[in-house]
Amino acid sequence: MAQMTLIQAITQAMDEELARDPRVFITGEDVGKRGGVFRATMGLIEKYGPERVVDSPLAELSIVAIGIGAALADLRPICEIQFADFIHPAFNQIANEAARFYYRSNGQWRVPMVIRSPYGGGISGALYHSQSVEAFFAHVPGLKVVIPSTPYDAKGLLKSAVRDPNPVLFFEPKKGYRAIKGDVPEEEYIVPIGPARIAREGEDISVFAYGMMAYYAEIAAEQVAQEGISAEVVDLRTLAPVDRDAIRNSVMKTGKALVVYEDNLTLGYGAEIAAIIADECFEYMDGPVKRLAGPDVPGVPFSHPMQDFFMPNPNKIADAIRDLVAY
Amino acid sequence: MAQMTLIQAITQAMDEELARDPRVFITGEDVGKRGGVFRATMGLIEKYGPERVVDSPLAELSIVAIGIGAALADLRPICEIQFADFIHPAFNQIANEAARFYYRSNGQWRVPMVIRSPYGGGISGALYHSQSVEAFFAHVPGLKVVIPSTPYDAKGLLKSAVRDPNPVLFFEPKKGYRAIKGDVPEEEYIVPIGPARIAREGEDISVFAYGMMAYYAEIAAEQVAQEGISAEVVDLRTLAPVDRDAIRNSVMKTGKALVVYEDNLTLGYGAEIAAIIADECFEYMDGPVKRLAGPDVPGVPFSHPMQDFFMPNPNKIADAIRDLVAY
Amino acid sequence: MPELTAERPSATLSEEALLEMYWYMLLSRRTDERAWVMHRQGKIPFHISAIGHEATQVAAAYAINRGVDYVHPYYRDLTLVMAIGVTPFDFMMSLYGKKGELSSGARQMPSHFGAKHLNIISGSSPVATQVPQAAGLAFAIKYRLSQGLQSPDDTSQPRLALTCLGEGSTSQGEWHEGMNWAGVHNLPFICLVQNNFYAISVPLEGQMAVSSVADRAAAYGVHGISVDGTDVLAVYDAMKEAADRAYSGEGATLVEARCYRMTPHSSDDDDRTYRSREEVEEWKKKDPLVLFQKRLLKEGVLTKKLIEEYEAKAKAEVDDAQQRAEAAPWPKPEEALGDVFAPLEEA
Amino acid sequence: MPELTAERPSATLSEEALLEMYWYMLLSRRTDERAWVMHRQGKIPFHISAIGHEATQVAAAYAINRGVDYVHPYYRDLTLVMAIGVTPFDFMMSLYGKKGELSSGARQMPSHFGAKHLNIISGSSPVATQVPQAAGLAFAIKYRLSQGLQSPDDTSQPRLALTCLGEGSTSQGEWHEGMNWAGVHNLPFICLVQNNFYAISVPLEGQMAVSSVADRAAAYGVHGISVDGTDVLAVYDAMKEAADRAYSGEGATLVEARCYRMTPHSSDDDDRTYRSREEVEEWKKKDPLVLFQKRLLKEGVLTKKLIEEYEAKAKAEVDDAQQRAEAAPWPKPEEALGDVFAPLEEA
Ligand SMILES: Cc1ncc(C[n+]2csc(CCOP(=O)(O)OP(=O)(O)O)c2C)c(N)n1
Ligand SMILES: Cc1ncc(C[n+]2csc(CCOP(=O)(O)OP(=O)(O)O)c2C)c(N)n1
Ligand SMILES: [Mg+2]
Ligand SMILES: [Mg+2]
Repeated sequence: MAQMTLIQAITQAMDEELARDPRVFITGEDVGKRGGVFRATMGLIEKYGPERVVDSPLAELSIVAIGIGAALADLRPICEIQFADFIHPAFNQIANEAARFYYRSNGQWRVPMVIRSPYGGGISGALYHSQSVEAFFAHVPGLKVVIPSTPYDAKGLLKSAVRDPNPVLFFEPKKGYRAIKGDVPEEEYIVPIGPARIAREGEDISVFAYGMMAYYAEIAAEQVAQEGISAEVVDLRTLAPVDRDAIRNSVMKTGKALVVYEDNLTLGYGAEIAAIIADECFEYMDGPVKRLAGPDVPGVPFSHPMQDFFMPNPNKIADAIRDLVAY
Repeated sequence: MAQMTLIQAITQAMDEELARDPRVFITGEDVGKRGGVFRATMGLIEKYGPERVVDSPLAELSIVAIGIGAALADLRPICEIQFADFIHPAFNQIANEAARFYYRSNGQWRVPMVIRSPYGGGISGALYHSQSVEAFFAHVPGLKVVIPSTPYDAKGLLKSAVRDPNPVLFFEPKKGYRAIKGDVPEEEYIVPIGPARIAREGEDISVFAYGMMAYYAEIAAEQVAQEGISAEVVDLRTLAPVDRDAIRNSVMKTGKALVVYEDNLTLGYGAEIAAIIADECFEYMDGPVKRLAGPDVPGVPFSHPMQDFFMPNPNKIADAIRDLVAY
Repeated sequence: MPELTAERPSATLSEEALLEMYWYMLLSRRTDERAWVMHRQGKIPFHISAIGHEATQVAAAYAINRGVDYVHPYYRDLTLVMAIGVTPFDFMMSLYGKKGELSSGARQMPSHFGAKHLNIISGSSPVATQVPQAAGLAFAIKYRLSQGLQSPDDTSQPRLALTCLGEGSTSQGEWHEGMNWAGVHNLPFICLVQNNFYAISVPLEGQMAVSSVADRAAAYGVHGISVDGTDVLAVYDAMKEAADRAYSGEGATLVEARCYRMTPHSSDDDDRTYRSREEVEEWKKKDPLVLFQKRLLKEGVLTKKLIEEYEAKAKAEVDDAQQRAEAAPWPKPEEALGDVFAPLEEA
Repeated sequence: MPELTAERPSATLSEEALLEMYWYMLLSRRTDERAWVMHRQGKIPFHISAIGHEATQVAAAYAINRGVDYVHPYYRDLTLVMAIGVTPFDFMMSLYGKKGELSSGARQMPSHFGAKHLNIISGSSPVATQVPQAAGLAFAIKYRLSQGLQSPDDTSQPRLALTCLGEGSTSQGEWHEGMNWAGVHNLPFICLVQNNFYAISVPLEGQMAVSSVADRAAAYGVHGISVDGTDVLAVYDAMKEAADRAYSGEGATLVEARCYRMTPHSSDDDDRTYRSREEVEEWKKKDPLVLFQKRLLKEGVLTKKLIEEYEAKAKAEVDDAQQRAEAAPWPKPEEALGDVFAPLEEA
């Protein structure tokens, strides 16, 4: 086992997949010599050459569309969008195109591609370098949406994504790139897309989260454990298609549900989790389904006091757990 | 009072606003001589000239961006997107730009514009002429999202939208353009953006819907009334910002909630309504919050049997009401 | 191929090929006309037409390696896809939306072509999305060559990607980005713009401030050609030049073929609201099917007798296609639920 | 203005104007350099620099009706906005993110300029989005003129819209659509592309297969000019021509100004990974501030003494700005919640 950061695990996953399958290539802005603005592709152009690690023009829709075309032609593109905030120009290509090829062609044409992008706030990135965009894509049938919160999962899920015959959006909590560390086995492994991960078992309340918020939820669960509160933390990992069983099983056990996400509250991903629980777990509930999320304002503000106000964090999560357990 | 169709009410609203305010203009594909592919702008170019009813190039992002620029310069653009399915190329301009100008400029720059677009299925339009896209935009703070279901509301809300200092997305249920008729007063009136409309009062169950589904819900409520079921139909009308009081008040009265929408189930707009109820009405609920929506497939299929399978309709709504009332 | 520089590529077309091209134009025309009739009879909800574009499309098909090279068409490409192998029956099935219809299993509207076995990519409705995707297909060809996954003279593999769209659709950012990628990477790519001077009701000058789409090639460092799209052989020459450039690694070409949409935009449209009958009549004199027929007659390739035989054969084929499609079963309602995700085994 | 055709527009610039332009270049440079120091000291999280672009930007500001004409800048436009009226203090406030900061109330990152009273439109980060918006501003001007809402020689109203971006950002579909609209509607619009040959690490040839961005003007039927962006007067001539075209209803202009980004892309970047030190050193010989200083010295407009005075004044102003910004209060946390919607009264 090697101890490594989240971003190192991501680089390693790409490195291994490039080595495994000659059809795998990377494209995106500054992925070549620069190794990506976060250094996720560092060293890869030196190893695999500029034909396989391809600096794109500054144009997201074509980064995705080139990926789609290449995937139709049976290559295995990994497309990097430099920040999730800049994925919107490619929205048409992702939502109208990549997502619908398999269905619209009656299963003739498929789009095995990965779109990687760093997301999330808390890094002084303000409105346009902090966005969470998973809810837009989790709403589009035909797309898989994955967000890891540990190096182990990041590597294993990214490898699964590269091998998946469908378009997979792989969002990486950039605040955790270097902050989150963990063990990663030396030997080859994958983590399947689909199942959630019970990050911590508990009896009193279920906390559903993903990405940076899953990491924070574990810290919060540890905090409240000192006070005798037993919180179960469910790291959803795959947001689409979602693991309904994991949600049901946890809530049926605890009777309380808190959903945490850093995106804006309204229609953020947690709305669906709350709606699933409200429908499928009604008879098991000992309290309302609570959501802790970013406020409904058009972006994470730059200045620290406002940014901190916006962002959920371990203390806010611990408070929400206490409140709901006390309900 | 004049009896008119939904689309006639929409045309009339634009006609009156063009007459009222010289800053109001219309742009979009085929809005000029052709009067729009659905004829919503019919007769307006003849009346107001090609400077105020402007055929755009075939390019949605610039239709919206031109509108944004003109709005920044204190004009009042009404931008037509020919089908909601084609709004995605403009996603960046709407979600990253129009929505955030006021906030990002600390209230200096505002974007008083309307984006009108026909949406929804059931008209043999298949994957790309049937989409419901409201959930994407209702998730973005800074945007108002309005969907009328009656000619009265269509006219009154569209006039409010034109006069609103913020970007308003105005989605029109195209299947109802000519199918839905109703009374519209001769005299000037507006319907404020914000409050929901109790389309029908009832005691046993609350049905939340909008657009074509609100129209269908009223029919379904009438059906089940014969069987002694008293269903309250809440036509949400304004999806963002949503009328939480109307939701709470209705559910507190009936104890049962059914949310109907024709978009895909997962993370469709109804997910937020269900999540609000699960949070704020827990103690009043006599059953799970149920959602009736389109299945999670990448589009409404073309062929009739499959299209009918996809679409909610009055019978399916009536069945869902019966099931939930019997819970 | 230095031999070709002296004479026009079209001069090398065999009589057999010329007759085939004529046949596909005719078959497409008669199929298309029948669809209008079916629509007027209320049998089908929608039709969008290739009438007036046949010369351009058949020439494009014959200039490439049909059924092997990647083709990412648009909704007006009936003649193109028929010349590649889509049959009147396939098309009739899509008009009705019958079970198992070739392109989409009746999930999509008609004219959203797609056929894996012919390397015709499945199309969507939002215009111009296919352009950067087709650049991606061309990128894949170049990639496979560079990585030794494909050999340059293996004609059983796609060696270029062809995509089509209307002149109005070049206003989209999608087009710009696709063209730009094709230029930057010098891709084996052909963008065929079928300039029929209208985008539904909006005339050319409402789309662009230049008079030829081919002028735009210069912005991308790609080769641009403008050609009379009603003239089969002229389009063939242009497309052949483009294809040869692609095959020999010289890069991308933008071809503008100028023609006319002889019908309303679609069965939902009424073109009398925005263009004069005189204009339409004027263009009818340039009906590409009539022009090509005359030319082949003059050159003795076609005969009156052959024309009649072809007409009879086309009618029989279209009749048969319509009857079989009409009799075919509808999809099951639950077929709406399939094919959301490809199974992992397909990876 | 036929008088101008004989001589270069820049020849008509007064000494006073030339000195002002020099002053703004200097003030911007010193402010910018200070920001780098502050970043190294860990006082601020981020800085993005205009160093190397000053000549282009100051000339652009002086060619238009500063503070009246619409300007929709990009993140590298520090000199441009300073020449229009943004102060070092305003900028320092944004670097720290202090309460009430001019452009965004400290909601946005620094260099996301915006000032309503100067008709500087609030900028965002996604590149090129400003281009079609600026076309919309220009459209509004033309609309107001056509509707009699504005008179053509009312210089208290905006009479053109200027937007800026880098050469890499012209790869975006947003750019294409904005340029196209400007061409089709013949708008009073200037797109100033500051071509510094890199988009972060990606060189020009990774963005486009043409060697000058101005070549792309032909695709839109707009006028294109390419100019040495390190030469104040050359850029002024080009921009003045563009502005005169806009004012007189002749339409849109695409101006490419070729210059060099003398720093890494931003404080997050390390340009040693992708460009040689030799290249950077070579370009430093074309430092626009030094070049303009030399020229003004030669022409006797500047003197050694004046240079020293200006330097002292700039230092004092930057010192003062930094101190005041450092001492200014932080926003309240709850200020995160304001300004989601404009109140109805504002309609
Ligand atoms: C993104 C998008 N916007 C709008 C439409 C509606 N629409 C379909 S075809 C068409 C006109 C296309 O004109 P052109 O590109 O010239 O092709 P033509 O139909 O003339 O062959 C329009 C506006 C669409 N399909 N996609
Ligand atoms: C849509 C979008 N994609 C990516 C980025 C990240 N990014 C910021 S600046 C930049 C390079 C811009 O290069 P250029 O347009 O040449 O301008 P320059 O910075 O060189 O002045 C990139 C890729 C962005 N801001 N917006
Ligand atoms: Mg056309
Ligand atoms: Mg640059």
